[in-house]
Amino acid sequence: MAKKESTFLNMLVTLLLVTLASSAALGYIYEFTKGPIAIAKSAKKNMAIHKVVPEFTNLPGEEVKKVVADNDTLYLYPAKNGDQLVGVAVETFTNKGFGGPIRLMVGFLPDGTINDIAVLEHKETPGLGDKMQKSKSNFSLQFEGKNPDNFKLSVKKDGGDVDAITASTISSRAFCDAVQRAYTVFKEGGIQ
Amino acid sequence: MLKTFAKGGIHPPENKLSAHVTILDLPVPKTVSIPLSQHLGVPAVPVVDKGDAVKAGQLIAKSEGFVSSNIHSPVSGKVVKIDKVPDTSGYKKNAIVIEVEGDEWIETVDRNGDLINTFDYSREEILKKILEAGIVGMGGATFPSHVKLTIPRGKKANYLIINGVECEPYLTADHALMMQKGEEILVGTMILKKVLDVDKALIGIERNKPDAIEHLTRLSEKYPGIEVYPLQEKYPQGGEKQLIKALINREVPSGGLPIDVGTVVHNVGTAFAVYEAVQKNKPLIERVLTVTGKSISKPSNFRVKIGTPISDVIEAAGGLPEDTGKIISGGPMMGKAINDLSVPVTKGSSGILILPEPEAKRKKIDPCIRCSRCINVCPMGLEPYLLMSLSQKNLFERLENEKVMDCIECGSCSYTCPSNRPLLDYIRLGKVNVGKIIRSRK
Amino acid sequence: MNASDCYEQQGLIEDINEGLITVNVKNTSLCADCHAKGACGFFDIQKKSIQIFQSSANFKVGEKVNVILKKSLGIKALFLGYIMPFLVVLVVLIVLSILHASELFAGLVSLSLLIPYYVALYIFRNKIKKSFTFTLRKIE
Amino acid sequence: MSSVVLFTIVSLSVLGVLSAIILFFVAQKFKVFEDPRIDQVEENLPAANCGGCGFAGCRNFAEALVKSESFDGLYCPVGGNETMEKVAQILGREAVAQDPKVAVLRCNGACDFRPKTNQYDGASSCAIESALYGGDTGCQYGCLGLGDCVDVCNFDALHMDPVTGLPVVNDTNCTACGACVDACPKDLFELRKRAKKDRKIYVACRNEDKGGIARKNCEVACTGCTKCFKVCPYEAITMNNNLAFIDADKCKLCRKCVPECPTNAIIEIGFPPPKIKEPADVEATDGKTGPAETIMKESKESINNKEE
Amino acid sequence: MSKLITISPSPHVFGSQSVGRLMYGVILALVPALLVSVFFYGMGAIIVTLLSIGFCVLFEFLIQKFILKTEVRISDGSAMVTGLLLAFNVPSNLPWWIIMIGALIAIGVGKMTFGGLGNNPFNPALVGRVFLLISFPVQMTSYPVPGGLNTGYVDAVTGATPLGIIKEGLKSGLSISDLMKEVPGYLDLFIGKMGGSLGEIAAAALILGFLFMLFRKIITWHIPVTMVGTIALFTGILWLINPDKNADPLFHVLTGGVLLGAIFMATDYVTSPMTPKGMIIYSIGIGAITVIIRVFGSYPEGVSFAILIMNGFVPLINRYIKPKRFGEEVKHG
Amino acid sequence: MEYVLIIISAVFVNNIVLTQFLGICPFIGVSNKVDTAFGMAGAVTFVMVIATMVTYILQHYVLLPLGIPFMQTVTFILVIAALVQLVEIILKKVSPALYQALGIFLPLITTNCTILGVAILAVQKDFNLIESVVFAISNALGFGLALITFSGIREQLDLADIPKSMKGVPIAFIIAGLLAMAFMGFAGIVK
Amino acid sequence: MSNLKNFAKGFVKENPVFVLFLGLCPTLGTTSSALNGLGMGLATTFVLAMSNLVISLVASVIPDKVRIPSFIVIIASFVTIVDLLMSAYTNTPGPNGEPSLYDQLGIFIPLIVVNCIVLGRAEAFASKNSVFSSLLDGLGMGLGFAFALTLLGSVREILGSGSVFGFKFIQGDGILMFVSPPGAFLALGFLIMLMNKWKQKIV
Ligand SMILES: Cc1cc2nc3c(=O)[nH]c(=O)nc-3n(C[C@H](O)[C@H](O)[C@H](O)COP(=O)(O)O)c2cc1C
Ligand SMILES: Cc1cc2nc3c(=O)[nH]c(=O)nc-3n(C[C@H](O)[C@H](O)[C@H](O)COP(=O)(O)O)c2cc1C
Ligand SMILES: Cc1cc2nc3c(=O)[nH]c(=O)nc-3n(C[C@H](O)[C@H](O)[C@H](O)COP(=O)(O)O)c2cc1C
Ligand SMILES: Cc1cc2nc3c(=O)[nH]c(=O)nc-3n(C[C@H](O)[C@H](O)[C@H](O)CO)c2cc1C
Ligand code: SF4
Ligand code: SF4
Ligand code: SF4
Ligand code: SF4
Ligand code: FES
Repeated sequence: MAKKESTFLNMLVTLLLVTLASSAALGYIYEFTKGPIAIAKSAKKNMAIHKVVPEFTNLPGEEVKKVVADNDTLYLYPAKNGDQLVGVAVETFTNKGFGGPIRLMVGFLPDGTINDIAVLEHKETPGLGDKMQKSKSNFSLQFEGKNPDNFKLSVKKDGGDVDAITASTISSRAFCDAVQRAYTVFKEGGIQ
Repeated sequence: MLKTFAKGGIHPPENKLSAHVTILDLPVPKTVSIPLSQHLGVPAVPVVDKGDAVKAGQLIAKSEGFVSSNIHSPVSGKVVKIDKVPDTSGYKKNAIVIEVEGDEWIETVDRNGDLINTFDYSREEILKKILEAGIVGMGGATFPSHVKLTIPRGKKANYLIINGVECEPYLTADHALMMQKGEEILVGTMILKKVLDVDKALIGIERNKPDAIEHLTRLSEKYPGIEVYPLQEKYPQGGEKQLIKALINREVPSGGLPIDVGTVVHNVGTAFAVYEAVQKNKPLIERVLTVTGKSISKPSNFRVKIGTPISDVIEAAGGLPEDTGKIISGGPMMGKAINDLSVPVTKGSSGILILPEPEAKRKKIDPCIRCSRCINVCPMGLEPYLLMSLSQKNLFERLENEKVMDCIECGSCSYTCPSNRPLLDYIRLGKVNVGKIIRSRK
Repeated sequence: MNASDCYEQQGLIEDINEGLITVNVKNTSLCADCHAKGACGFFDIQKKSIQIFQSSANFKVGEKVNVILKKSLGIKALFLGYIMPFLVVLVVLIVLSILHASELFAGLVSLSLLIPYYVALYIFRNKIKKSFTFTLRKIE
Repeated sequence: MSSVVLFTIVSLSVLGVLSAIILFFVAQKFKVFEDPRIDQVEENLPAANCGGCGFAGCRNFAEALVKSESFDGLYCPVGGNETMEKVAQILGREAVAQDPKVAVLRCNGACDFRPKTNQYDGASSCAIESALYGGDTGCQYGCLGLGDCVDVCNFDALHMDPVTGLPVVNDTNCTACGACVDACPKDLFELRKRAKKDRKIYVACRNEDKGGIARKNCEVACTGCTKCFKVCPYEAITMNNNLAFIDADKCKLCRKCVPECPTNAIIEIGFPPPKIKEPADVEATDGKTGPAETIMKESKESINNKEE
Repeated sequence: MSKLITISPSPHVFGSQSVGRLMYGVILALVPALLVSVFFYGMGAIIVTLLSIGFCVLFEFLIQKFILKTEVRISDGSAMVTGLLLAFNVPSNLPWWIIMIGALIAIGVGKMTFGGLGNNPFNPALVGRVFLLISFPVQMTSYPVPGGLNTGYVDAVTGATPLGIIKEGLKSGLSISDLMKEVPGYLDLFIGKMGGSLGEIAAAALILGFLFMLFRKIITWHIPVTMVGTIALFTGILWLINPDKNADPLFHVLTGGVLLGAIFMATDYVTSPMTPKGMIIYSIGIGAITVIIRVFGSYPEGVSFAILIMNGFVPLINRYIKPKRFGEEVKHG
Repeated sequence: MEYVLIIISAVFVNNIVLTQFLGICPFIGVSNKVDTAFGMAGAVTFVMVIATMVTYILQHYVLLPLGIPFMQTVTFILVIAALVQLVEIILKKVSPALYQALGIFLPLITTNCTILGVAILAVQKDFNLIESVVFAISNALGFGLALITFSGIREQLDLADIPKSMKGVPIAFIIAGLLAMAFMGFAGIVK
Repeated sequence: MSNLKNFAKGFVKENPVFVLFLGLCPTLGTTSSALNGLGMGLATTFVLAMSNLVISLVASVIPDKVRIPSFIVIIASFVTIVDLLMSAYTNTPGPNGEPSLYDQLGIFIPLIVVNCIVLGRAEAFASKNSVFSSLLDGLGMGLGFAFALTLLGSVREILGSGSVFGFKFIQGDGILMFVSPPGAFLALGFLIMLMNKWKQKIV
């Protein structure tokens, strides 16, 4: 095909065709990926819930309960296996972090025992406060299987039971603060 | 606080070894060679030929154009050749070589040493005498004095400044001259005042010459309108821009001349030469210079015929010491090193300095550590470290913008640099290159 | 003229007509310094011609020259061309939002105010033209 | 078709058309594509950006080549005729061949021939030294040996010979860009026509002093004796200010002048035999004989050969 | 004359200052602070200092000799100053390999990549220090508690710096008056009995060094005085506004690296402006940024960062703040 | 107050060049002269603000209502490209003298990733119109700050003896790294 | 030029990052680990190859003056496609809650559209060459880009966290600076320097 002259009409037509083709293709691909994208998105949240509570069959996202505290919101996701409540995942926060707010997902068994904790969001210093993540150190493991009723959620320096991350008392304190807040809310109204 | 200029400056050890030595007349040498270019401007043109007999004081080369100067024979004898001879420029340049025979002078010169302190020539007459006597600035720049004294139209001088600062270490010629020919200098100053039509003449002298200050102050009482000012010791106070700043707190604008701030500056030697030219009809054929150095046996001040080879002068001061490392025509800060003892004394030679071996060598160059010492000492407010690197990288436009042409080449920056950087060497090179560009633009 | 107060651009004289010299300067894009500009075609080099009234005695068509613009004029151009319209948009936007106009309205109105701004520039174009003077210098 | 696809198509098409209109105007008013030949030409230039052509860089030169009507005065000394030929092909023009040139140093005042009379101790720059004075030997015309020329040579064609204290031109690398010619404050470099096999005969001296003085300061100085001038059958030699000069264009390399010179100031290079010694060999000798002297010997030897 | 005479352009006489003398002067001025440090931190201070100097000089030597293949000029003392100051900026219990990395970064990245002495835009010792702080935050923020001459090296008991205590306390909502009880008193702060980097603690010794350098004309007063003044001024204003949340100016000046930074690091010739006016602008900048970081930032101490940031602005300062040229404004007096 | 936070954050803490890595190409490429850097900063401010406003309106009043936010990339780039060119045309038509002066003063502004990046970030951060504009301005300032400081250092280094192998781009990256490191000191000023 | 050469030149001789210095933002922004670098590189490769392919197909019928806008639309479409695909299939967080690849690459995916290499190749190569060689060119350039990103990512990961592609080989942290922004600049600076030296050696 020969190159078209750059007349105004030619240009309009070409561009129209190009845009038509592209947009049609894009529209189609969008339709095609819409499903997987949505799944991936919801899987992201569920993933965190999945990780912190035992196996469940319901859709905790549908049954979420919001509790407002300290100018922010905690989310309680009940996890049920059939009709049986197997645990509650609490999305909690603290503003006492070293680098800014920290958001955690704390999984409680129905009796209030901490099952697991996942860090959703933090801005702590790499190498210091970021050791609260499971992938970086064992710090958060010490909470597993502890019930805050008989495990004091504050660092040893402040008379609690938690071993702080080396050189990161502030982050450790903040972590405890977030877990404590989750537990309080869980206690107050979490258990259905 | 004594007066001094505001910014920069250094105070190197003074070493004024010959400070109180009386000026002696050096015997007339056997041959003299008189360079045709002893002044700033166009070289003079010889008016004698090989074989001609000349008398002392006779015109032998005529000024060529306005910015040029007459040259007279300092001796009587025969012209043996007009040829290239090494001079202080470091190159061989045309000179008239005269073999001395007898001591005949042209008749007009009054060789009597008595002071004549009255004159009543008109300004034009004085200027003409100065022009004819071939007087140039004795402060080192050798700028023809009649040019300086011809005030451009539209400008007016209000001060005459006489430069008795002599801030260069070692040199004492001006000091000795002020002590011995004080009154003549003052008369010369009166003459200059008349030419310039100013009421006030200021004589600036650094306080390391208290006797000269005292001597001239006392003498000046007789001469109305002349005032002597003691100044704090600081190099380069003798630079005319700095001296003007120190004395009357005016700054010569960048690229400007002293006359732009209503002044004319002359060296005490020039004033003396003017006195001799006007009152005694004596052209500029001899000058006072210092021969000095730590290992010179007799540091002295001599009155020397122009054209005398410096070897004669050094001989008279006790000969060249064993440990000579460097021979400098002028002072240690601005003088020029020379490599040939046959180089003649010229109108601008203010001294001969012999540096011993260890002092002659420069030290190893280190990288610039940006200590800003060079900036702090630069009397012109320049940034020598920057100028040097711009010059090394051939960035002429930036050099011009950084005002490289304002540098007075005082060398304070090189003196002070802890890294021994050859700042002035490169700045000078930059000035040459930028100067070329500026000229090509015109 | 002191070079530090000026910008310079190389150009080629395209035309000389009764003292009106037209010079083509290359306006290089951001990628000017990039040696891969040959590989990159993003809105590449454009030419701009500049008209200068200057005695044309010394110049020939096809000659390379430096076009010199005073730095203060460059800054003025920057101001008129970019900063001022930016301020206009910003101020109007802020005023409208203080008045609680809807975002769409505020946004569109403040953007459309660029039109009168440019119209104003157009009206004053001759005045502007007078204040922007260029000088030519030969490149040896 | 779902509404999303529909909206996609509509919105993008609208935008596409709008930008088409805008960009149409852009194209109309602004877009001046650079002549693609400039790129092509530039690709064929040596990319040395040395300025030997008189332009700021290879690209500027390429532009000039493309824009000009003929190649008058446009020549890349670095690429030489070959490059100009290629460029001419691209532009469909006639290349003007120029004789290739090479830099020669018109001073042979090695340390052995030219005793030092003083010691220079300023900044290490020929320009600065020469501004200060004539130099650290009796000859004020000769090489100062601080290598300003070496610094500016972009082609690694110059290096200082530590023994002679003189720069040595590497004929193979030298592109005759002329940078050294401009850099030398003593004006010692000359770009001479490259003859066959890089043979050359030239007066390696710039000393304008009278014979005796020149000779006293440097053993190999041209004394201005005019012997060579008289012997040259082709009038290739001129005398000026006590100095002989051989015009490379007229010189036919007959070598008659070479043995005439009483101070061996005329240098011949590239003539057989013997072969030119590698500089490495020179260094291997006890360090006293520098290339200059080697050259001298060679010329003497070749004289002998001829006489036999 | 047996020897050839020398010819060179003017001037022909020179002052007596040299790079080596300046650098060794700085080292001498730092000795009192080192002694105090040894007094409080024992062997650790000596080991860290020697290691740091050793590594810095070694790296400078290796890079000059084998990588850049230039003249080796370790004897000019600048690498030693860098090493000493790097050591002064780290805790006295820092493991040897971290010191090595710090020295490599300081000399290798901070100095030699730019061509060595005189060319680096950023203060090498601080480049090394901040690099370590970000890379090894645990080790770089665990300061030994001053325990006298026999405090160990790596086994030292660690604690917090006064600034760290304040910062942490404020974060947990305590007030200054409470916290002041936890930090050492002013006399201790003045003589250096507190936790901190090994060279920054001894205010008295640092000031002694300052006087020595002033006397020897190694530095001028402009940078140190302006910088300390600015910090005192800004913290003073904050303190007056809210003494319960902001420590007083004296505390701010005596703790952390203010004095060390002001006297020895901000004054580094190479990375500070060339004119007095420029120096004043520069040190006001350092002071202001230090206070901002200390009060609002997450780092308890900001001097190092502040100096590095202002180092970045030095070329601009030099470009716009020129010495007053002679004859610039024509005065007719 | 939140505007102040946006400004401080974008200029110092999360500087667009030094920590967000946007606009590196012009940062490395055009930052040789301080004068040009100043000009660039001014021009980029204008373009960035206008581009952000237009894309904001596009996003919120076209793409979102139509349910096609995935068309963001395509539409934004088209709009921005056209806009940049449009400004040029208008300037040229409206005041040739001004246009010519700018031509000598500044390099052209092309659509680089800063402009698109800021437009997209403003949308991602859920800013309202004014916040978006403030965000754009502060990023332009941050860009300008980094560019100007950087060009100052490079101008100075032009006179220094950088080792040969480091000359040019490598040293530029080292400087940028050290500058970025210094700017890390601002961490935490804005939470 | 042979097809092979055409393909290979992107790796060393005309490497977009180390030699041409193009697309520096993603290079710095996405190389905190080797895997991220590789991911970004591959995403870019896809766009490059596909847009080169399509453009070389249609270039001959597009009038000169709308060339650029058409190319932009085509490239942007492929970028959007990558974006959509990645948000669908690479958006799962890691086992320990590390952010997904899609999240880590973040804004740099849409910004592929302004990456000079993409448009540059379209203009300079695809619009003038055959479909197959354009595809190869795109693949070569893209893989060269990916190679550079992976290399930088690996270096940063090794130094910064003591691991490559997530496999840890030392306990604890590495030199954390290398995983933070300044480290990206420093590492790239020294890599380019080394590349320069190496290239000089092999030439
Ligand atoms: C650069 C730097 C980053 C820091 N980051 C954190 C952090 O992320 N989390 C934290 O708890 N402490 C951090 N700190 C340390 C605190 O300032 C404080 O020193 C520490 O929390 C208290 O020390 P301790 O835990 O050893 O008692 C950091 C300190 C510095 C200097
Ligand atoms: C080119 C030139 C022109 C000068 N013209 C005048 C002049 O017209 N009037 C004047 O008073 N001095 C004039 N001077 C002399 C200078 O003011 C000055 O006295 C001279 O250069 C020596 O000064 P120095 O020794 O401080 O360098 C001129 C000097 C030069 C170099
Ligand atoms: C750095 C410097 C130092 C100078 N020192 C002196 C000095 O000590 N005495 C002096 O008479 N002239 C000195 N001059 C020369 C003066 O600037 C000026 O040329 C001279 O006083 C003019 O007088 P004249 O024309 O009579 O020589 C110095 C010049 C410079 C640049
Ligand atoms: C007064 C003074 C202060 C210095 N401060 C430092 C410093 O803070 N850090 C450093 O690495 N070197 C310092 N040096 C040494 C030297 O200047 C430094 O290594 C250069 O920056 C290297 O180019 C200092 C030197 C002097 C004279
Ligand atoms: S720059 Fe010139 S005027 Fe300034 S100190 Fe140096 S020599 Fe003197
Ligand atoms: S005095 Fe020397 S070391 Fe100091 S700034 Fe000037 S040139 Fe540099
Ligand atoms: S020797 Fe001279 S002419 Fe030859 S390449 Fe080198 S600088 Fe150019
Ligand atoms: S030839 Fe000229 S430039 Fe080269 S070293 Fe000799 S004097 Fe210097
Ligand atoms: S990739 Fe070039 S500016 Fe960002």
